[in-house]
Amino acid sequence: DTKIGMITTLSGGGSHLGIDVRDGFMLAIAQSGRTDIEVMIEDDARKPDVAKTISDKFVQRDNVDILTGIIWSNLAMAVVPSVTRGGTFYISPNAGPSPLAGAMCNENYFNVAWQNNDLHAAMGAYMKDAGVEKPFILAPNYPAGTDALTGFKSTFGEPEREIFTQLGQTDYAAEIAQIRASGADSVFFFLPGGMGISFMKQYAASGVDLPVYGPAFSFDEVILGAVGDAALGVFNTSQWAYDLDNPTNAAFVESFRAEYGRTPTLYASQGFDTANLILSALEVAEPSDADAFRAALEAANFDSVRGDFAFNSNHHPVQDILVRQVVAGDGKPTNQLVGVAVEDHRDAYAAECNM
Amino acid sequence: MTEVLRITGLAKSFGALKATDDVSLTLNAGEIHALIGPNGAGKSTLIGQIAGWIVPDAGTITLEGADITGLSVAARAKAGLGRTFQVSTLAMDRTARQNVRIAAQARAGSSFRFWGQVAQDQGLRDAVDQVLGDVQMLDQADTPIAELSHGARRRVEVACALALEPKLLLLDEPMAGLGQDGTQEMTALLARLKSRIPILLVEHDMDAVFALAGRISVLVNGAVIASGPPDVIRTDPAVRTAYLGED
Amino acid sequence: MLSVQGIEASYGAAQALFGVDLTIEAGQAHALMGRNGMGKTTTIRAICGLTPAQKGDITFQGRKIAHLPSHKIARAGIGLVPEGRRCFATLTVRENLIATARPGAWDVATVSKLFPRLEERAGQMAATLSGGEQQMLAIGRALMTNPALLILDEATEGLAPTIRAEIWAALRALKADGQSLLIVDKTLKEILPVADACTILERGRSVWSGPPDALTDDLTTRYIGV
Amino acid sequence: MPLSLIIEQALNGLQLGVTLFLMASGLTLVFGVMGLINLAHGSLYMVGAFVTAWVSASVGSFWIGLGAGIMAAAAVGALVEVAVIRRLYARDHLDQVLATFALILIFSEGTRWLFGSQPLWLDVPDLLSGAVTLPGGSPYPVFRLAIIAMGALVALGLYLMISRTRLGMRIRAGEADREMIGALGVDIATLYTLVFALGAALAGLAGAMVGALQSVQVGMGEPVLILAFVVIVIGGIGSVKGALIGAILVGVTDTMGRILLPSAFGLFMDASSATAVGSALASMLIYLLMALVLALKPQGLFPVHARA
Amino acid sequence: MRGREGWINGALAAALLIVPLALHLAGEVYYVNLASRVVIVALAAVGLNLALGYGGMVSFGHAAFFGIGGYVAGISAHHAILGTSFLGLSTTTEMPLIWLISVLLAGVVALAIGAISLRTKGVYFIMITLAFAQMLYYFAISFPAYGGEDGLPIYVRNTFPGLNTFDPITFYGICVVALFACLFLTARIMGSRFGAALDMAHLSETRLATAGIAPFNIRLTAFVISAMMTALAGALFADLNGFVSPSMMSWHRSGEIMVIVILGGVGRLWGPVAGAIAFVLLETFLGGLTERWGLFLGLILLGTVLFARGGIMGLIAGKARHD
Ligand SMILES: Nc1ncnc2c1ncn2[C@@H]1O[C@H](COP(=O)(O)OP(=O)(O)OP(=O)(O)O)[C@@H](O)[C@H]1O
Ligand SMILES: Nc1ncnc2c1ncn2[C@@H]1O[C@H](COP(=O)(O)OP(=O)(O)OP(=O)(O)O)[C@@H](O)[C@H]1O
Ligand SMILES: CC(C)C[C@H](N)C(=O)O
Ligand SMILES: [Mg+2]
Ligand SMILES: [Mg+2]
Repeated sequence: DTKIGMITTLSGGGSHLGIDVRDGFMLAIAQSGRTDIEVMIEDDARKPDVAKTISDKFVQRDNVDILTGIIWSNLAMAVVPSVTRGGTFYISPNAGPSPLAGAMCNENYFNVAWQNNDLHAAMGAYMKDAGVEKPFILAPNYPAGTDALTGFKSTFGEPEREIFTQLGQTDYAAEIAQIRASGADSVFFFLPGGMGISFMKQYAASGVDLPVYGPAFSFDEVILGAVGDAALGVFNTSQWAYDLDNPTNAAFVESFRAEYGRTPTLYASQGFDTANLILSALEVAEPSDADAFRAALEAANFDSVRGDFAFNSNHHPVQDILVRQVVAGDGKPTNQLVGVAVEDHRDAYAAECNM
Repeated sequence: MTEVLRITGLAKSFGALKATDDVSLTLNAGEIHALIGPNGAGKSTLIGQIAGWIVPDAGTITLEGADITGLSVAARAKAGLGRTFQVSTLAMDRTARQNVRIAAQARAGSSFRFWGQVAQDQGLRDAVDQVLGDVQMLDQADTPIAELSHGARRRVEVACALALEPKLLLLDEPMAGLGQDGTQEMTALLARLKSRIPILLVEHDMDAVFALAGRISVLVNGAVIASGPPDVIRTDPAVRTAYLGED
Repeated sequence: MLSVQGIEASYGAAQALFGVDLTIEAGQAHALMGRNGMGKTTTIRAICGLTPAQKGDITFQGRKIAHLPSHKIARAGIGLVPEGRRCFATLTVRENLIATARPGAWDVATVSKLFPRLEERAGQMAATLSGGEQQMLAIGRALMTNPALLILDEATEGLAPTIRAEIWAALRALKADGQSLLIVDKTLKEILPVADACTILERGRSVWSGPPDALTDDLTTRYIGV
Repeated sequence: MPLSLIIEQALNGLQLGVTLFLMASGLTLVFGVMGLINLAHGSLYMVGAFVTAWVSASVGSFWIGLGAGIMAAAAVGALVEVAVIRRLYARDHLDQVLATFALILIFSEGTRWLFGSQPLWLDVPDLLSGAVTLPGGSPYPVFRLAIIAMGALVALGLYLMISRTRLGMRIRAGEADREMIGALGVDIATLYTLVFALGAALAGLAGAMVGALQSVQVGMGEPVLILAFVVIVIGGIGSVKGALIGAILVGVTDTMGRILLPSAFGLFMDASSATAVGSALASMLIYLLMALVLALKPQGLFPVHARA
Repeated sequence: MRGREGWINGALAAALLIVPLALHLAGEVYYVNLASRVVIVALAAVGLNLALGYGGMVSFGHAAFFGIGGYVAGISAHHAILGTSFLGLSTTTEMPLIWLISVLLAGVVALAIGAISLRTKGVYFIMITLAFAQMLYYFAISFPAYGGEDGLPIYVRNTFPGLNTFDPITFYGICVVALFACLFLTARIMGSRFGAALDMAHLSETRLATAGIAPFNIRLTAFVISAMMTALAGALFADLNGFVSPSMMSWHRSGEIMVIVILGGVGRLWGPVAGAIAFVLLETFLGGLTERWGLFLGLILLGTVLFARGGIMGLIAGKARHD
């Protein structure tokens, strides 16, 4: 039997991310038909100390073979290094902080989603091409937020103004006042989950009318559903889209909708891919045979909903980054695939990683 | 006659109200000096200033010649000022012994000793028994204050003050709430004490005051209007109108 | 007007009253006497519903009140000047008077006439009043509820002789106007002239009841200690 | 730094202050006047927000939702008072802390049970959506202005009630001596239930308004609760005037600090550290303010208790 | 210590010695660590109990001291691992030294906080201690060098001369000795002259001052000692978890330590131990039984306040005796 421990965020403002990762993951497990896999799931409430406690419990009491599920990079930084050093596999369905891709990489750590900088870097390039000159950029102050702005600037260059907000912040009046006063020509923001909803709603009510851009994290289907028409027309970058045309994806979207009655977000796709990666490796080796299992993971021998998928030398994906636009949907707005921003993107930290 | 306490030109105002208005008085060894006056005359305020709870606006207080005006409450107590309160301040769910012991322990030196156990300290025990005996409370020494009668509590308060081996006692209405027999007991107790420890006594019970006091000062609107032996005060017309009334 | 029959009451496990009987006729002043700790205050607390009687009956103006909550008893017409004054410390003198006032002959003006001192201190916080001033306030506050029966528990404690004389005069005047009174006070020589009847308590029991002139020296030395 | 930014931030500070005041006023009644430490006051804020969000979504009208939210908070408040709080007035603060801490757990989990763990989203009503142009020329959200106006009204009403009416005197008297006020004919138990419910209703109102602006989620009341405590302690516990002034002081200090400090640190640090240090210092700022006030005036700015 | 309370205390002590050993022999690493957690939380509460239970100082900010202990351990380990120095000082991974620094630092901070806070009374004291703790909390958040809001992992547990601290049962042994030492110290202090003065400072400040003992000094000293014990618990907690974060200083944590003291029985020597056992076990096992554990924990706590005055100790051992 294989034991998988999933630590993810199921409550609070970040919960729809964790819920989609979980649902995508469990959908794949269910579809595999395997009954010898036990998945234990616990809510970290987006708190690093809680995540740490849960991981201790999974490792010390339940002897799990594989850990997965963490959404937020600050939690990942608290949990992953000691877990992987202790010899347990950690497969990230989401958080991709730069240290874990570079200097602190580990042979037992894999990221199936992206490295944190990726989508932002792609958006920086896109905005530059689109002729944006003076963006106001903002992100929460935590590892993924810093990565986001670093990624953006790596392709765009210096913005008009950059500020950091608090993780989990719900009132953006001060930021909006600064945007209004800044003389910027546009806004780029990375505010995943509830933060994005609060920001967009308040932004729309503020009377500021600069165009906004962001990664898919700021415009997933749940956020769009809550903010309504305010986001119509906005462009965002993603490594996946539900209307991405490949048979694996079509089947995934259809079965996810059938199972859960909603359209999957990118997080669901990441959870689904993560489970399928693990399943593909389990076909080849048991986690107890660590070297063989690792090799099987590295091979990434599964059908990704993203089409082509491969691991870079630092166990992070090599993949296309897409551009989507928010359009009016059936009752509420939705994302539509409009093109590819970068093909076969590789993250910027692989060179720093030697394992 | 040696002078134990001297107050000179003490003044205290609350806003426009002069609660203490240039009061001077003395307390000599071996005497009970009573302070009487109408309600709100400023007696408690005066006691408060002597004990250190209220900071005077002007004036000085000397204890056996030493100026104590700037000292804190605790420092004055250490210097030899014992007092009781109009409303009981005893710790209700501790015994009489425990309440008195605190005072004895302060008398016997620093309280910043963390190791030795007070319960085993024979010296303290003897000191406590001594004063509890003085106020005839030995038989109820281990009863929690909450279970004592009003009169008994008053006596424990006095014992606490005595345990300090004070140079003088400040008593604010010690008879208040005591029944007639209680008042008599308290009067007897104070009469016994006065040769050892002089007392500044605030009291509305005139029978007790006239029985005990060697000197009486009358406070009206914060100022002393008369001072002298009981017989003189009793017949002073100003005092009669302001306080005693006709009887 | 008030009839108390065989009440018993306790503080937690400690029983304080073991059977108190007491009858007050309308328009009379009744003195409740006894040494310290004999249960006078507890009897009053039981009447007012503060320490409810566990046994026995209390009838006030024909109505059984033993099991009513205290505010209902008060509204039925009992006004209390409690032992220890218990003014509302954080309210001003004036607020203390009007917070619980009920319409009737006593109002701020009449109380101020009785205690001019209170008028002088009208805006002062009750906590900073002198002991005697607080006592006046407690009496004034009870009067302002215009009770049918006024209960005074050691209401002259801590008052200057002149003021006491005034209060006793006021009580006499009240009685003359038909006010019923229940008085606890330690000074016999002041209470007896006012009282129409007395009850003596001894260890939580009423041991004697009768008019003041029937109170012999023997009784007073035995039960009151004079 | 442009003047328009300062003005807008001052308004934001005012709006935060007013929201805090709505919480703080209820707390100051319960805590200051009734003498009860109620850590669960934030839960009532949450109840108001959840019920408003839920009813608004099902009925389709914010206003009906708001009414329901306020009423639900008041009702829950009354229920809690009768079932739990009533037994705690006579106890010391410790028992109150434990009991109301337990209530937080119960409310949080109960809300999660009823409404799920995910945030609910509430839309600002059409009437108050969008922005108006201020006299100075820059636009400002109508809804935030509405919050400010409403807070001012509540403040005035409460101030009059507490300081000018017999009801207010009785409540304060009840805190000073609960038994005695009963013995003088006031049904203090019912009165307290009503006051508690009023405090709860105000918290519910605050929760609903903030919910519409931000989000409605379990635990939303706790940060606000702590700030509200800070507010009433700065203002002087039990003083409605103090709560108002304290709230505005805290709101403006916090909001201004949040933009001024990071930009000040930005002059000699990189953006990420400047935000971190600046905004954390900004969050410390109000506690510094509080410590300073208490160090100088141990009873807060407007002490009501001059106890002997 | 006589009567029923003595028996209960003995039983608690025995349980703390025997149960973890049995778990160790059964190979239940996780539960041995859980026992360490109980003991550490109990230690923090024993510290608070001195101020709150015996001294009547309701500190709502003891998590600050808990966090100080934690951060001393975390920062030492952090530098030791990276081989860097702290303000030019080389750091240590020796627990005894870390404890000493934690305790001293917390003492100094408590002296400052106490000197200001003890000027206030009652609810103001509760709130000003909370304010100071919040300041430290935000300071920890703001300090990016040590992880800021995200916390600071301790990848390698600190060491104790002659012992293998990685071994869960050894580490438990260290914790339990620390707890017993602090309990003994508390008992001694409360029986001493200082303890008598502290007791009176709590019950009747006026009485104490009238006796010539300045209540402020007594309180401040007790507050400092109390903070030191809690800081020691914090240092152990950091090593147990291998992680320090500002949440160690949050008001939630302060509330939790306080709840444990109250739950166990305020001002009872072993109350905090009983409280910690009950609280941590309830949290863990209710958490295992139901997702809604918070609801049930809340109900149990509520029931305890409403129906068992004096907490667990009050419930089973009756009213406290003072002699
Ligand atoms: N803090 C204060 N603020 C304002 N007025 C005060 C304060 N303290 C006392 N007073 C006033 O000062 C006057 C003197 O009060 P004090 O308590 O000294 O009187 P007293 O002589 O002891 O009276 P009693 O015999 O009634 O106890 C009183 O009128 C009182 O109201
Ligand atoms: N709160 C209390 N808890 C426990 N016992 C009490 C309490 N109050 C009074 N008692 C006890 O009840 C008995 C009756 O007390 P009560 O106060 O009724 O006496 P009293 O006649 O009014 O005395 P005093 O003249 O001193 O006012 C006494 O033995 C007293 O010790
Ligand atoms: C995209 C976000 C939801 C999460 C982010 N990438 C992180 O690592 O924290
Ligand atoms: Mg006086
Ligand atoms: Mg009495």
